[in-house]
This record gives sequence, structure tokens and C-alpha cells, in this order.
Amino acid sequence: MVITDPVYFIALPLLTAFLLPLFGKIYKPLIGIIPGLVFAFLAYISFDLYLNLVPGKPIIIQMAGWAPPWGINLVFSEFSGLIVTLITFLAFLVWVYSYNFKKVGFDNSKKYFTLLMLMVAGSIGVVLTGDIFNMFVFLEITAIYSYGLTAFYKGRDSAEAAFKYLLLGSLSSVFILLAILLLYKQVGTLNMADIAVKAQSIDPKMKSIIAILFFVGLGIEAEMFPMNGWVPDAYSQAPGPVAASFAGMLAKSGIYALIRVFYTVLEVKGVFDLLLIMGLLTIIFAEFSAMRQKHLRRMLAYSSIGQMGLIMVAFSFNTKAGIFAGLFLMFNHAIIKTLLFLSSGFLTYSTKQKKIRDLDGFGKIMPFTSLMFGLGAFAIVGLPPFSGFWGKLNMLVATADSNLYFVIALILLVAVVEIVYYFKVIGRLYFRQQHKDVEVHNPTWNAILAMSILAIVIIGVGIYPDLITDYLTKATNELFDKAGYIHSVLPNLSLN
Amino acid sequence: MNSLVLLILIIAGGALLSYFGHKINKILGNITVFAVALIIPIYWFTQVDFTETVSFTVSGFHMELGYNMYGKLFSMIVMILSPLALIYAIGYMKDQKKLATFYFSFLFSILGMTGILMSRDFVSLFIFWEIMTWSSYLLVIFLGKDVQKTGIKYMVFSAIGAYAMLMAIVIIYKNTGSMMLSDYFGSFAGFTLQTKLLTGILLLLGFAVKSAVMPLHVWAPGAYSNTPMAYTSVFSGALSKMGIYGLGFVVVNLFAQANLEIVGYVLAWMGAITAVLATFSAVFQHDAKKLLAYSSIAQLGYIVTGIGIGTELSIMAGLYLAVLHAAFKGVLFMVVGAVERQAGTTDMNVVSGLARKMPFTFFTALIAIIALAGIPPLGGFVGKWMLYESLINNSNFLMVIMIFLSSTAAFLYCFKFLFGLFLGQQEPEFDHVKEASPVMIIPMLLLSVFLLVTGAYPGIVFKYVAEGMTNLGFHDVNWQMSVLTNAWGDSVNVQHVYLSVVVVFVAFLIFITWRGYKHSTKISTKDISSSGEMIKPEDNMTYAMDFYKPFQRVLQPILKWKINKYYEDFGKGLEALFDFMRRIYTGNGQTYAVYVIIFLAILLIFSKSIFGY
Amino acid sequence: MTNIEIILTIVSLVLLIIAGFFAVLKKDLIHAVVATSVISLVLSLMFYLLQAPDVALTEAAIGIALSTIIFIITVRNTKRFEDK
Amino acid sequence: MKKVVVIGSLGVIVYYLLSAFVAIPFGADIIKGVKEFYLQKSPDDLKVANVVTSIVVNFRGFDTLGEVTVLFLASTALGSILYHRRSQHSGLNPQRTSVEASAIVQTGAKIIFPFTVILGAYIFIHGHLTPGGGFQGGAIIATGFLLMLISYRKFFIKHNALTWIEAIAGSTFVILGLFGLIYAKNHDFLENFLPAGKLNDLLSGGIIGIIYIAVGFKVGAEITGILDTLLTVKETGLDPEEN
Amino acid sequence: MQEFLTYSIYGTAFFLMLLGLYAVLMKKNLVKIVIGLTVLDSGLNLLFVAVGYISGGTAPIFSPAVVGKHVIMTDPVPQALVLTAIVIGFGVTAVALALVVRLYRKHNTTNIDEIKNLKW
Repeated sequence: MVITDPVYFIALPLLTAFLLPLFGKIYKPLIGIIPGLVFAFLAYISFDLYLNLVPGKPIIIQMAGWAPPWGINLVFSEFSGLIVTLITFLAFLVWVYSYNFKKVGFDNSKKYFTLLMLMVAGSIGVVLTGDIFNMFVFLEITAIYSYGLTAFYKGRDSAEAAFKYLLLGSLSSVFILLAILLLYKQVGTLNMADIAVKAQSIDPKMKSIIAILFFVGLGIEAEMFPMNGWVPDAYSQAPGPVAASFAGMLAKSGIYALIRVFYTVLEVKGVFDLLLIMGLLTIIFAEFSAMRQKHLRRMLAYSSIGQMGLIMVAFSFNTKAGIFAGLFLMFNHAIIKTLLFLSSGFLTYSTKQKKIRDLDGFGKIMPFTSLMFGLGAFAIVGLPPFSGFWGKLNMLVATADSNLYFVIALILLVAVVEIVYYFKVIGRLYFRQQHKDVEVHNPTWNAILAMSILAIVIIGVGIYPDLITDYLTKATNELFDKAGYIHSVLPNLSLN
Repeated sequence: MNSLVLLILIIAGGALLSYFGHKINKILGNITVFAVALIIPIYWFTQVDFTETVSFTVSGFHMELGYNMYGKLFSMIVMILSPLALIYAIGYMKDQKKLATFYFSFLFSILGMTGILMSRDFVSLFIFWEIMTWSSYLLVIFLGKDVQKTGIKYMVFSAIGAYAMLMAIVIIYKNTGSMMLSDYFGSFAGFTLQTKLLTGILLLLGFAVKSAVMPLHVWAPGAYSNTPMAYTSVFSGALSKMGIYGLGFVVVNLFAQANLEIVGYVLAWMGAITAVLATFSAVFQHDAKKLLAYSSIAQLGYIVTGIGIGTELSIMAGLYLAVLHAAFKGVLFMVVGAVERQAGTTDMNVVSGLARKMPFTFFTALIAIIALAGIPPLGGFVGKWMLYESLINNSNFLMVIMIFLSSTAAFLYCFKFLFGLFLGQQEPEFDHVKEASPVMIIPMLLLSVFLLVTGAYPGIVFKYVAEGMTNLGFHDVNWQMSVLTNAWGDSVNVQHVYLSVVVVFVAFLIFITWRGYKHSTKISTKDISSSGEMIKPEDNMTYAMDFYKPFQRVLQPILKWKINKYYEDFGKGLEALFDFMRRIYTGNGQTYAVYVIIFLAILLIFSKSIFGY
Repeated sequence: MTNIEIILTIVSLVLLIIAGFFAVLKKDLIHAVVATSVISLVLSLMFYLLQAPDVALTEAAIGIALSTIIFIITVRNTKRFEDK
Repeated sequence: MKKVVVIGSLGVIVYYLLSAFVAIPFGADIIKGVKEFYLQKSPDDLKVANVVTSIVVNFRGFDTLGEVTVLFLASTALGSILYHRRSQHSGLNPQRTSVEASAIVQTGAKIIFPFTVILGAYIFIHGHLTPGGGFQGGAIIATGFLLMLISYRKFFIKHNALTWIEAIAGSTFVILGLFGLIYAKNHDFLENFLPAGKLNDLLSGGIIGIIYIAVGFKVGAEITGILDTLLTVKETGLDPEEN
Repeated sequence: MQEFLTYSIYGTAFFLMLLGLYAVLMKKNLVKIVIGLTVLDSGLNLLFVAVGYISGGTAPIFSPAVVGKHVIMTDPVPQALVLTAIVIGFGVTAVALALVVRLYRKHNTTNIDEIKNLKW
């Protein structure tokens, strides 16, 4: 257990981040290499741990020698392990992609990789932790990471985007803190499993207020409808790989927190109906706004919000089919959106305005990147034989299972809108005359490698989805089995 | 290995090989395409075992592939027409760029169609349907004409259709717990009326989009005419038949057997209206491509009517017409393609008199037009006759009148098409036009021969149609008793009659044409005398100019009513709505914060009703 | 709580409210920053009264000194007065 | 309009939340939970007098690791936000203030500075005994440096030294935690593996004191770094990339 | 008395939060918005500590004077949480102010209404 311990997921990136400046002083290229080694190692141990996980027996790590209700614990279960594996995998790919993304100078790449390490530690921490306040701390880490890296580029409006996110992020943390305080006042503990046990006795009115505070606070992180104004700005202003990490990792940890709180910690009647409504509104507003975007990145960002809304809807059914579909969508969204953002990074690199109409005829001058973008677009709108299709199909089956036919109609209607705006871009990329005087920035070998791996995953899962369905089913069972979670975290509950 | 899986793999592999072949070198690519075009039909006709099935479970959904006779009938259309079109494309697309994408998409759409016809469950049906859709979309926008308008329109309508289908599939899955088509058909009778109608009509909607039934047809004219003609022949000939295939089993297997023939009647009516309106639209087109596109819609209208009526005769007529339509529309689009390639335009106001320059093309066009118009010796006539008879048998006299009107009016555009492109005065600027290359001519000739043969021996087609109809619940269809035979009694060998009529007719036609040319005097179209009016050089006096002007004036009120415009207005309205909706993202960070606060306040106020404590 | 503590608490609360008003409403940003500093100071006292010396010390170090100084640096780098 | 909506919403929120909070009256001891355990175990097992410290560093030490990370992240993010290429300013030293502070201030700062640093060090060394600890001590040390930074134009902090302190202090925290995996009884991260000592002794609490010292150094270095970055911004003028 | 203290202390904490939120939502000046955030945090911190207080309790430190005696102690957990919250708040404030400086340099204004290049 010493070599593969879930604590490494957080300890190692932190240690590396602290020591990275020193490595830079010893030998500059180490700044690029060391994070890659760490990410590769993390990806390795996450796969190793996840594949060897015994069903029903999550790995529980206690901190500082105190058993769960008193100490902080990490839970590497089928569900959290799945997300962690996804995050480490994507983090490694983002590193591969950005190994020499832009010659920004030594000082900046040091900061970039330091922040990336910290973000990976933060988002994994959110997913793994079994303690509600600890979760808040890690959410805050991911948030500050986003503020810092959104404002990474000087020439753009990046500071504006970061400030907007900061404003909403601060409100989010205030509400989460209030909720934690109220919860602590009611149950006297901060451990999620312990809260889940004791929360049954909370006065329902109090519980509903706590739920609302969590809903709003975590909703901001999970890009829920009236609170997602920061998303398009941040996604469009951040550097390409950072936007990819937002979509692939940060949004995942946000939605994970939301799900964990409402599935495991707080059982509140009615919150899922609310989630359904807000999810639908999120989808509608986001996709309709995406339809009219002229900037590629903003379009992708709105589309990303729409996907998050879809995930919320899937989880709002509170059925196994729904969770399964939601997990499938999360997987798809993480992989495909990462590919889209990574490829769009190179597509918009040479255009000044970053507008869609600047991309006319790029299919010819940047064939590989355009192909990757096209593939991602095909996959995200749910065309077979790409992985997006299976997520959508499972999602719809789950919806029908809950007898929500109007939701099916709505989702499909929005899917048509999605098709329109993605296919407009594809039409421009491939079937238009290119503008004159276009600079070409063909991707570097490492970017090609990263994008190809993602593309292979998309096609592989699309042709044979059973590659992942088994794991998703296990994760579904884990999330749905609240008693099992409590029991595995607090094995001697009766003594308590 | 299972022959069905192997077939799919061969087509997919062919697609990849052609893609990479064309990436490497044009000649190598063309050779690959040619080889693939030969291998696929040969494999299908000789090696595929139509009784074989293969099933697998993916992501919890049971999927099964296997032919039935109905699918085999349509598969035959695909397998005959698409390889010919592929070979034609080698010649037609010679000078184009991005051929790798072209052939890749082409073969993938063949893959999609093949898959649809062998799917026994909804998931694989939908997967192949979508593969077909996106590959054909890539071809619709391939030439880069009207990418944003036509392409998006096609994709939107396809998506609406496909998603209607998906919704039906999901509801079916919920009600039966199975994705198999047979389970759906089996348990259909047990559904509530609501579920019956919901699933059935959504499925119909999905299929109706592809077969361009009236209110859903607006994508078709643009898509058919903007696609490279080599593909349009498959597009109109085979791909639209996928819609017919689906309509067939939904209407006949489901609604007719659940005493809901009314749905079929509505569909038949829609088909008839489509036929009439599309025919009239076709008459007034001056672009040959557009003319053929509308004509395709009209023909599909007949077929839909035939299927919708749902009697043995009408379905037989519909399926027979479907097969023939594939052949003659395939030829006609290839003809237009050849003209476009050789003369540079297909505008009938510009080009004319190409018959002498492109004799083979003209010949094939002539055959196809005869078949299309339903002039006796060739097959179109038989199909239409059966359609009339089935309608009359059902006492749908109004519908008969409409179909009759439409097929009479079809003569007008057939005439215009032939004259506009091939007959009449040849302009001096088309002197350089040469006959198309043999690679293009041979597929056209082969298809024309097919038309001639089926004209003489309609039984060749009827045999398979009757076989296919067993899967629609019509067993032991007496296909020998086709209408004409019946009238003349069994003692006459009809085939000989047909054959002699054909020979006489063709000989006469050739004679007339030859004579007509011999005795005519040549004057230029620009050689016009006028009474004092100045004639400007741009005044065009081509034969086809204002061909049916008086008619057009009469029909103006009907034609003015363009459904397309309503869709476009609707689309614009939606865009305006979206623009309005996205105004909530004002760009001011403070406003976003205000949203959060207001949202929180609303939740708190309604906490009681939301959380129900 | 003893009576003196209660009185001190109430005085602190009143001071907090006044300082809060100053911090939010003052147009001169330096004044507003000083008012936040006062809030931290009084808060630190409150924490001490509420038997939380650790928090009081933290608030004193970070709230009174460091926060204030970074605010002042920012105000010097931008504009001193709020626009009308 | 906006004002009315905002104030109305705020009123609603405050009403509901306040009504939730006053449900349990101020000062009432009705929360039963983990705190009893902490109050008992801290002096008995960990031998740490200050329960807050034992919570911060041991029971919830993972939080503190996150917290240190947040500060580190903030200082790095600040660096990336306000980063400007040094090459453009090489040659002339960036200056913080245009005017020197008066001699009185300078002398005062010079005298107070060592005392501030010593006070800070005292606070974090005695973190487990008396109120205060790594954060407070680190912040106080940073205050001392702040004093020097604003009184002397030419007082420059060696970035190299800051980097080293940050790196070593931060990694000490993590490595001590990782040692717990090997040497401690339960093989847990951040678990104490040193002898606990006697309550209220300076050398008690095992690794808690050491971690708090590391935290103190790290926090001090990071806050000093933040202040230095913010102060150096002044006078470098508009970045050419900005517009 | 207890009721009075309950309302006054919680009320004051909430009033500070309200003032902070008001500044965040209504004030146009960027620095003022950040000031609002710190005031908001101050109110929250006060609330945390107030919730942890227990009447008659001493600070949770087992100094030699209280060892061995039975004493009531205030709840140490919210205090530990507040420590974290204060430090995080400081970090966020620093980042926010750095962003304000950047925004001022780019737009030459600190009015948030004039900084909306990114919209819709």
C-alpha cells in the first residue's frame, strides 16, 4: 500500500509544486519535465488503484491517524476513483499538449506548471475528500487557480474574465461556508458520512435552507444557469490547455461536489426536481446563446455549459439509469471538450479576432487540427459511431425511464440547435475559401500526440462502449448506495 | 466470419482505403475506388448469406443484424446503383480536389444504407441512420456552395427527423424493454392508443424527412442540386428510399394492423399533395438540377402515396416505382452531371442542343425520361398504372385525380428537360463540348439497359418486390398477375409484346430525331428580327427560355405560397429569440452577482413549496 | 460573560456597524480602507471577548495590517476617489 | 430599480438566514459532536495545550496543507497576473516609492523590524502552547518586512532566498506528512511519529510544532512575496502588451 | 440577556455581511467591490466565532492554570475553520486587487460598468 496510496494524488503534486522553483534553479528544462513525470505517475497509480478496486470496498485513507468522524479521510471508491482516474489521465494529456505550448519564457512556464499541479491536486482533493470543509478548501484552491490562469495572457481581456469569476467565486465560497456552519451547528461534525447519518434528525426547514445554500454555492462552480456568467468569459480568455482543464477537470469537480452533497450527505426531498428545472434552464439558455456566438471559444464555452446542464438533468432523476447516463455524459464531456479546446487552441492561435469566420478554409492549411476539431464536434453532438452517441442514448433512455417525455423532446430540440452551430463551424473549416494572409501554426508533435490519444479514446468508446460501461455501472452502484458509503467510512457506527 | 459483419467491414475498409489512397496519389485512389466499387456488389451478390444473423450486446442494448426480404429488396437498389455511381464519380470528379473526403463520405453513406437495411433493432438502425446522415451532409456541402444555407437546412431537417426517431425509440424501449424491431411490432397491439400514436408518428416523421414528404421537403431541392451529381444519383435514387423503407414497415406493419389505417391515409394524402406541388414547381425551374430535384420529390410523393394506401396492389406499385425511380433518377442525375461537366452549366436558359455533341448521354437521358414520364413501353408506366388502379379500387377518386394531374404535368417538365438540354438550337459557345468520358457513360448506359430490360420484363423487379412484401405481411403475392397481363389474358406472352413495342418505339424515335435534324435549317438564336425594338446582346432567346410562361402566370397564386419562406421566417424568429435570450449575459460581472443573489432569494422564498417541509 | 465583557461587546458591535457603513459608503477609498481596518481591529477585540485568541491574533495580523496595506497599495496604483 | 431588487433580495436572504441562525441561541452548549473528542484527545494523547492548534495541524492538518497551498497559489497567481518581463526593466532598478520615508520612520522601522521578526518567530514556535501559530507568526514576520519595504526605497528582498524558504518549508510539511506513512503507528499521512512529550512543554506535540514552524516560514515568505510583488508594480508603468 | 446577545451579535454579523454584499452588488468601483468582499468575510468570521462560543467557556487552551480542572471550553472547531477562512480570504483579496490593478491599466478606469468587453 505504500507505493500506491491515494494520498499521493494530493501530496505529490503539492510537493512538486512547492519544489518546482528549486528544480528550475538546478536545471531549467526540469520545469517542463518534472510535472510530466508526476502526472504520469499519478495516472499510473490511479489506473492501478482503480482497476484493483474491490467492489463495495472503497479505499478509505484516514489522516493523521484519526478515524473518520474525527479526522479527515479520503475515499477512493468506484465513483470518486473513476473521476480521479479521468482527471489524472486528462492532466497528463494536458501536460503532453502544453509541454512546449508557447514560448512564454522561463518565469511564466514555471508559474503555469506550478498552477497546473496545484489545480490537479485541488480538483482531485474535491473528489476524494470525505470531509465537507476540506472539500471547501480544495474548491477554493481550484477557484484561485482559475483566477490566476484565466488572467495568464496579457494582451486579451483576461483580467476582466478573471475578475468576474472571482466575484462569483467569492459569493460561492461565502454561501458554502454559511451552509457548512449551519450544518456544523446542527450535527456537530464535518465528516460527510457522519453528517449523512445525523442529518436525518435536522429540522426540515433548517435542512432546506442548508440545501439551498449548498445548491447556490456549488451551483456556481458547477456552471448552473443563472450563475454561469463567468463561464464563457473565463473559457474564452484562458489559454487553450487551461480552458481544456476547466472543462475536463474543474467543471467535473464542481458537479461532483454537487452530486456528492445531494446524493450522499444531505437527503432533501425536492432538491432533485429543482436540479431538473435548473438543468433544463441551463441547457436552454446556454445552447441558444452558443448558437449565436461569433467567437469559437465562447461558442465552445456555452456548449460546455449546456453539457453541464445535461449532466445535471441526468443526475436529477435520482435513478440508477440516470446516474449511469450522467456518468457517461461526464466522461464524454471531459474527453471530447478537452479535445475541442485543445484543437481550438491551435485553430485560433493565428487569428487575431478568434472569430469563427476567421477560420474559413482552415481544413486545408491545418488539416490535422481541423480534423480533430471536426471529430470532436461530431462526437459532442452525439453522432454515431463516436462516444457522444452512447452518452446521449443512455441519457434519453434514463429520461424515458422517469416518464419525462417533454424532457426528451427538449433535449433533442436543443441537440438540433447544437448540430446547427457545430456544423456551421465544420462547414467553414472545410468548405470555404480561406482568407488571404493567414499565418499557419501547425501543432507541435506533442500536441498531435495528445489530441490523437483523445481521438482514439473517442472512437474506441464510440465503437465499443463496453470498454467503460462496466466501470460506470460500478460507479453508479457506489453512488446510489448511500448506506454502503456510510458503512465503509464509519465501520463501527453502532459504537458511536 | 459472419458474412454480414464482413460486408460492413469491407465497406468501411474500402472507405478508409480510398481515403488514404487519395491522400497518397490520385491514380492510386481512383484504382482503389474502382476496385471497391466492384468488390462490394460482387461480394453482396455472391457471398452474402441472407439467412445469416449476428447479434451482440453493446452498452446493455441487444443489437442484431440480419437481412429480411424487404430489406434485401432495398439493398439491391443500393448495391446496384451506388457502385455504378462510384464508377461514374471517378470520371465526374476527376478535376475536383479533396477527393479523399469525397470517397470516404460516399462509401460511409453506402455503409450507412447497407447497415440500415440489415438492422433488426432500433439502436443499430439509428446508428447507421446517423452515419448515413452525416456522411451525406459532408457531401451536400462538399462543393462549398451555399454551405450555410443548404447544408444547415439539410442537417437541421435530418436531425429533426433522426431525433424524432430517437425519441420514438426511447419511448419504445421504455414500453417494451427491448430494442428489437420484432418486439416492437409484436407488442404494438398491446400499447395504449397514445403510445401507439406517439411512437408510430414520431417514427413516421423520422422516415418522412428522408423521403421528402411535403412539409418536410424543403431541404431536398437545395441538397439535391448542390451535391456533386455523382452522389446525387445515389442521394435521390437510394438514400431517399431509406425513408420509404421505414415508412413501409411502420405504416403497413403497425398502423394497418392496429386498425389505424387513418395514419396511412393521411400519409397518402401528403404524398399526393407532394406529388402535385413538386411537379408544378419542377415545371418552372430553369436549372436542370433543380428541375430534377423537384421531380424527385414528386416521384417520392407517388411512392409515399402507394405505401400509404396500404393495399397489396398499391404497395406493390409503390415499391416497384421505388426501384424504377432509383434507376431512372440515377441516370438522369448522371446525365445532368455529364452535361455540367462537359458544358459547364446546367442552366436550360443557356445551354441547349447538346444532343449531337453528347449522343450517348442524350440516349440514356431519353430512356430515363420515358421511364420517368410513364410512357408505355418502359417500366414507369406499369407502376403508375398499378397506382391508379389501386387508388380506384379504394375509391380515392380525388387522389387519383391529383396523381393523374401530377403525372400529366410531369410530361411538361420531361419535355422541357429534354428540349432544354439536348434539343433545339445549339449555341456557338457550346461548340467545343464533347461527349463525356467512357467511365461516366458506361454506368449510365448500364442503368439505361436495366430500364429497357425492366420495361420489357417487369417481372424481374416484381419478383423481388413480391418477395419483399412477405415481410410486410403480404404473403404469396401473385406478381405474375400484373395489370397488363391480366387485361390481356394469360395466353398472350406479354414479354414479347413489350419487347416489340420497345423496339418499334426506339427505332421510330431515332428515325424522327435523325430526320428532324436533317431537314432543319440552322439559324442562330441571336438572329432575331424585331419590330423596332432594340435587342440587347444579353437578351437570351434560347429555346427553353420562358418555356411555360403562360402556365406560370395561371399557376402563380399557388406557387407563390412557398413553405420554405415560412421555415426561414421561423428560423429568423428563433435567431432573434436566441439573441434576446443571450442578453442575460450582459458582460457586467456585477449583474451576474445580482443574478446569484436574486436566485438565492427566490429559492429561499419558495423553499417551502420546493422542499415541501 | 461578565458585565464588562457584555458592555464591551455591545460597544464593539456598534463600532462594527459604524465602521461598516464608513467602509461601504465613503467615496474616498483610503478612508474606506481605513474603515475596513477598523472593522478588523474591532473584530479582533470581539474574537478575544468570545474566547477565540487564535482567531483574534490572526485577524489582527492579517486583517489589520496586511489586508489594509495591500488595499492601500492598490488604491495608490489606481484612483483614490470613487466616481460619481 | 436595480437597487430595489437588490435590497429586497438581500432583505429576504438575511431574514431567512438569520431566522435559521437564531434557532440555536448564542452561547448555548447544545452541539454534541467531534469537539468533545478533540478537547479530550488533544491534551491527553497529543500533549498539545492549544486545542485549536492541534485541530489545525493534526486533526484537520489536511485542511492546513490546503490552506498553505491557497496562499502559495495566491502568491503564484499574483505573480502570473502581475508578471512583466524583467528584461525590459533590466538596467534600472524598479523602484517602489518615489519619495524616501522620513528619517524618523526609517530609524523606527530599523529598530522595530528585528523585534517584529522575533515576535513572529516566538508566536509560531509556541503555536502549540499559546494562542497563535504558524499563520499568525508568519503574518507578523511579513508585517516586519512590510515595514522595511515601505520605509526604504532600496530595501530589496532576495527572491532567491524567498523561493528557497518557500520551497523548503512547504516540502517539509509534505515530507513530514509522508514520513507518517512510513514511521507512524497507523501509517497515515501527517500522523505524528515523534514522541509526544509532556503537556505544556516547549518540545511537546511531536511533529505538530515542527509543522507549525514550517507553516510559519512558508506563510511569512509567501505574504512577503505577495507584498513585494504588489509593491513593485508601482512605477513600472503601463505594460506595452496591455493595449 | 442571552436572547438579546443572540440577536445583537448574529444581527451585527449579518448586518456586516449585508453591507458587504451591498457594496459588491451596487458599488461601481472595483476597489469598493473588493472592500465589500472583505467586509462580507468579516461578518462571516464573526458569525463563525459567535456560533462556537459557549457561555462561561474559556479559550480552548490547556494552559498550566487549567490543567486538571474541570472547565467549560468554547468550541474549538469553528475557530480552526475561521483561521482557514481568514487566510483564504486574504489570498483571494490579494488576487482580486492584483486583477484590479491589471484592469485599471487596461481600461484606465475602475468603474465596473465600463469594463465589459466580453458579453453575450
